[in-house]
Amino acid sequence: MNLVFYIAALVAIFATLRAVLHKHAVHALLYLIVSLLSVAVIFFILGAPFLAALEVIIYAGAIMVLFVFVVMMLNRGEAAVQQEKEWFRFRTWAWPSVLVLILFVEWVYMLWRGSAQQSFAGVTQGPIQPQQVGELLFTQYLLGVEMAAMMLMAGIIGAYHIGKQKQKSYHRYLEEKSDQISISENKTQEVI
Amino acid sequence: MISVPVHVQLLLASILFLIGLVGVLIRRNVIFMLMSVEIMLNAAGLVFIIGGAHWHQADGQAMVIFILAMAAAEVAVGLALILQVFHLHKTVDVDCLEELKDTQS
Amino acid sequence: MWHQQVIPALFPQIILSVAAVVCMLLIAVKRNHAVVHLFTLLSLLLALGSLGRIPGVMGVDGLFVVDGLGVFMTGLILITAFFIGIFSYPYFSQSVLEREEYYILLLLATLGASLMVISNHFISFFLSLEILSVSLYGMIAYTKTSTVATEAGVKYLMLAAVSSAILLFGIGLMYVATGQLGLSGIGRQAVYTPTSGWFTAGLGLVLAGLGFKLALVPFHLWTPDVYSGAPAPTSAFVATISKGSVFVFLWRLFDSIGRDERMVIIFVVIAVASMLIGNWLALKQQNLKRLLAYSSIAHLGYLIVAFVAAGDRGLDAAIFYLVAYFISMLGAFGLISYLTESGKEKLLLQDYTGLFWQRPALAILLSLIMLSLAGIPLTAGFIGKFYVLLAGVYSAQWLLVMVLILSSVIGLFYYLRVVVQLFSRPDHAVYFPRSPYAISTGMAFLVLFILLIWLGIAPGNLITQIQQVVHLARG
Amino acid sequence: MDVMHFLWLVPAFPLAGFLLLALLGLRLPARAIAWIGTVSIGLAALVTLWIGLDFLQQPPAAGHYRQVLWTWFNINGFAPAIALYLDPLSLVYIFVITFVSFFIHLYSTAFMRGDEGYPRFFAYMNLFVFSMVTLVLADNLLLLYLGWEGVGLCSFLLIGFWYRDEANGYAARKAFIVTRIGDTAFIIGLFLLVKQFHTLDIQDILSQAPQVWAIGAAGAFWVSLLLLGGAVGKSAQLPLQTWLPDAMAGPTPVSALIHAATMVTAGVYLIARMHVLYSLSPTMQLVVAIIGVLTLLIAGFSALAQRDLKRILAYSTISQIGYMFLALGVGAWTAAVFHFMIHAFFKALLFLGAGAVIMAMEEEHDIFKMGGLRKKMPITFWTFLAGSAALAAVPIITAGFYSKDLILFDALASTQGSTWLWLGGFIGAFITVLYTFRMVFVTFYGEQKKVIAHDPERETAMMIPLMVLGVLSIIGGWIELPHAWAHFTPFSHFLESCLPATQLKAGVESWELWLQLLTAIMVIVGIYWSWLAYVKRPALAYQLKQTAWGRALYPFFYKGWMFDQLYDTLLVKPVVWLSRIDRHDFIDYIYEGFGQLNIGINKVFSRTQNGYLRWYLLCVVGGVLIIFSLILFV
Repeated sequence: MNLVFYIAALVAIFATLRAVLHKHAVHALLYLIVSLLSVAVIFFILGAPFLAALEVIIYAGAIMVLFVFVVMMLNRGEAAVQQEKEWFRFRTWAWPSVLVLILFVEWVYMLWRGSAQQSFAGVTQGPIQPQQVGELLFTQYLLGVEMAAMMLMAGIIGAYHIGKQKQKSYHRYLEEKSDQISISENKTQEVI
Repeated sequence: MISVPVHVQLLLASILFLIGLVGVLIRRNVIFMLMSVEIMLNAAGLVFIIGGAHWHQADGQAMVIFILAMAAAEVAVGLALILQVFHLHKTVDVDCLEELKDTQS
Repeated sequence: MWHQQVIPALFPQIILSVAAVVCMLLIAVKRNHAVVHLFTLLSLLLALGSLGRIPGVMGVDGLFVVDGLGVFMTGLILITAFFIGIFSYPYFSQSVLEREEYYILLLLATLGASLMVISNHFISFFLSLEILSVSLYGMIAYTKTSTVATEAGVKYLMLAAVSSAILLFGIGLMYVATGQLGLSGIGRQAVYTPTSGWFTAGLGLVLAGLGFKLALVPFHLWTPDVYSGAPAPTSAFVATISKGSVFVFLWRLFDSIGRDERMVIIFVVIAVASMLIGNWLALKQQNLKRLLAYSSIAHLGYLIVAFVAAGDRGLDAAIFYLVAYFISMLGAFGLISYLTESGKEKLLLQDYTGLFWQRPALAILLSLIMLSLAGIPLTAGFIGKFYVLLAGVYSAQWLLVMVLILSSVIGLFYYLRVVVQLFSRPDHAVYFPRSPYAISTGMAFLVLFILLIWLGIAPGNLITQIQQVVHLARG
Repeated sequence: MDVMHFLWLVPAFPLAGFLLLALLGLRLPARAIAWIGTVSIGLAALVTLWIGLDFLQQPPAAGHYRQVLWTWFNINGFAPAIALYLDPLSLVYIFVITFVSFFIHLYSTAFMRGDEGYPRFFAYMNLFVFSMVTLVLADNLLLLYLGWEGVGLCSFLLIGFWYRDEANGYAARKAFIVTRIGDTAFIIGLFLLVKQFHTLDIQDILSQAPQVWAIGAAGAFWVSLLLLGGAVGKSAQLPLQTWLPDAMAGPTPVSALIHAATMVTAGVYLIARMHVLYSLSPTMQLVVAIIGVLTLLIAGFSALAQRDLKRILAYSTISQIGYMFLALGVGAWTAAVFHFMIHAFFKALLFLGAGAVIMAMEEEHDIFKMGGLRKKMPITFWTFLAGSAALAAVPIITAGFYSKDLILFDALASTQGSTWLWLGGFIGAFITVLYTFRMVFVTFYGEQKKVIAHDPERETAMMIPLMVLGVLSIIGGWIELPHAWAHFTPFSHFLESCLPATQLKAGVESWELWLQLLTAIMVIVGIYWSWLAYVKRPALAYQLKQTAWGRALYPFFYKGWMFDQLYDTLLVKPVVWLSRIDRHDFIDYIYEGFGQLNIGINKVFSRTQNGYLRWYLLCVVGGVLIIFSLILFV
């Protein structure tokens, strides 16, 4: 199983890198979905089968589809790719990358130092079943679930208000965009 | 089940997180920035899964569910905003959003 | 877990949630600005009325702790939200957009804040933070046809999302290190793993995330842009409630895990930087909203002085300071929203030239607010600043005390500049609109005015209240 | 019924006046405004008089009276009370403040007539008086600080009263910022006191201090140094004196108020009030004396070179406050307070007189464009002359002689005095005579160069204050006669319960008469020289001034020219040099530099607010990096 972990990890890192660096938005999104799938595999290995499923369904499924919709809605074809290329200059990425690299070094150093003091044995007790998660959610964290509901409500209202186009079009075709938004709302409701 | 050390697992989460961070920093396209944020949130979720597995608790997984919900809400509003930006500016270039700044006198 | 006392303890939050939903239904039935406005104000009052009369410190599911501090802050938040609600009406009446949803978002954001101040668990904290943030995205970009509001919305959303991710990663690391998500549990564990790299790294990340919400240097850059782009009532909300509630959680967090020496150093650095840089940035600012934003950065720096001073005295000082700061900021942004003319806010200082000669009452209020922010005696701001200074002196934080005084001197300069502007004669006739909805706003201004003076001259009552609250918190 | 219970009325009347004027000022007719403004101060003065008489007849048992109005707040046992404290020192101060202010207000009713800011002016003036009275009557340092800041705020508002003119606004800001620098030191000093004594109650501190600190203790040194910083700022002493000459930008009554009754004397009050701390730190006391001497010399020389009537008076104020500091520095506490009182009379008089002259001359400030006013404005002339004589300390007949002579004597004869301090004071006194009579002669003698447009002598409201203050400048000194003449010292006797008597060296009593004789000769010589140079041969004086550059070896002993020669080579050049330093305010550069520095920093940081989201994000990452580095490396 260790091997699976390492392979999934490598795939995740590679796919994420591609997703971040790719010039074509749809390709990048597909890479991102690959990355999310491999993270789901890792979830599974780490004893969280329920979350692995949710990761696939909600993240790779619903949320990414939202992205695809928007990308397609703003579809600007090859011009966009060309523009991305242009934006992607050395000047743009050099300094941030250096900074994050330094951060990475310190970060890893701290994690490593922590590991020396922490006694651990890896996961041995077997997976945590969906039943346990559900019980927890609907007992101790019941209020949390309610809060999540309020948060989603805020999200829906915000998205509805901002996304709604002002002018009432007289022509059906011009209403295209607002339709798209109502689709995004539906997606959000699915998440609930 | 597996015997990968916890800090290696955390290393994976950190790498994913920092790739997301780099993405936010270097992309000028707002959609890509939002995607990178999703990567970061996902990496944070991974940490909770690692923690849950490490302590054999369901709390970590509960937290990840909440993170999923939050990511969804954020993406919904974020994409609506991106559409609005495109509507107003005819571009998704984040560097075009620089109307609000200190004017040098 | 759910016994009879829990529901009364959470009444304000429950009322707010129900109100948000009912508000949505109201809008679904028929759009009417005035009705929704009144409903919002009424439900805020109802929530306020349901506060209090709790027997003592009460935990709820380990997620919340309803104690004196929480009740006091909930009350403060509700009152502040009430004022923002009042200011919203004239502001949005002029808008051509649909205005009613704003009140739902306002209620939800208030809900998030009021949940945060009683949060005692990372899950409840995270969720309340997100309720607050997600509502704020909508509130900031509410006037979506304006390019600046949209820009402010995008900036706030991206930065808030990134900082949320950082915060989450930090919480995750702390969770891996301790196996706990509740603050008290983490506090217990932190004793055993004080130097664990995971734990400190996590704490550092949490700090960065909270620092963003509090707009402390170096996480402050969004503040002026968002304040100046967002509708004025929203700016008021971001400046007051959103920061105050996060500050309370910061306090709770460090109360349970202890103020480790290295953390104190970090806070000292942040406080010094915030006080100085905030004031420096405001020095030559010509845009009133940006000026207030910079000033709020400095004020949060002052609050961190109280935070570092710690203890009951520090908490008293911090809460009093928050009250004074809330009043001043509310008044300032209230005035800006009141003087907004057909959706165009008066942003530049020169727009306010000679306000005194046309609307003396408003000009006097604004001057008083500026003096209070500057910490001139006989205003609430002075007592607050003095209290904080005293806390710093008693805990021998000399560096912080010196910087506080020095930066106050710098700050004085720009606050007075605003005052001077109000009293100078304009070169050409400037017209300040008389809003037809002036009665409630006028009353609100009057109350703020009285509070500013009253808390400056006889703050004893409030101080005693706060001291009792702190005792209840430690009960 | 105890009269003392009405003490709170002394600050309450001016405050009520201020509130009335601030709230209703714009709607009231000018007459009502003048009434409210003046009567409120007048009532305060009457109450002061009443209380003062009562205090003299039946002094309170403890020698002081304390009135607690309410407790401001209570923070962990730290509970500053809003309490008034009346002892002989504060009684003298409120007496001077209310009475002199009353006359200034009365004068202003006519002087400011027709100004569009009439209500605003009186509102600010009342607030000014209120702040000053609060400062003086404060029972604790916090309330004192409130009054202190209030005074600063009012001076800012009044100096910049005619804010349309950019220069006035500049002067107001300068005054405010320069005094703020002192205030910063002051407040740090207050915090040290809180830290040490856990109270801000003045009397508690003064009684505890000798037990906590030995003489020369570091704590006493630092606290007194910081308090001195505050005093130096408010009282316009070296090195923070630069704001006062520019503070002339305000209306003339404001100058009278600032110079005579309120603001600048606050520093003297503070040191006199906290004298115990200074007694504990002999080093600091010496510093106070040295600051006093240096200031009085530099300001005196500067005054000699001025042409603007009000600037001459401004420098003379700095110089006279320097005398008070000198007195404080040598432990002659009562002498300082005595000089404060007398100075308040004649300086208010001089400013009001100058105001009348300037009004008559249609806003002309240059004394060399005036002249010959003696006949046209007799009341102004005679009262101005009385004030000038008091300033120059003309022996026996003026009040200024008694107070200044006491200071000079103490500077030499006190245990802390020395020949050098005395010499500085003596030279200063000589210069005072020179510039005072130069001013009088140039303004009132010679030929008239300008017609009087609007005769202020027809304004009764302006002439009454001049006459009353003129009388006081003459007779005010008789309440404290030199020891050498008679043992008639009711003033210092009155103050004895709160300020210790001056410690004299052994066997110095006999010097006093000789010193007085010396002073008398000096004054007469000074007046004679001034007369020679500016009345007898003004043309020659003028000519010589023009040509002296080219003729270095001008006949030195030539009749009547000697003074001008001396003036040119010995005084003018150094004075020009000194006053150039002063005029360009080289100390200002430091403050301006501070301002520039802040603005520069502002620019740097302002550039970070460039509006680019990705840069903001980068800063967030930088912040995380900083936090991590602090965790790792600290």
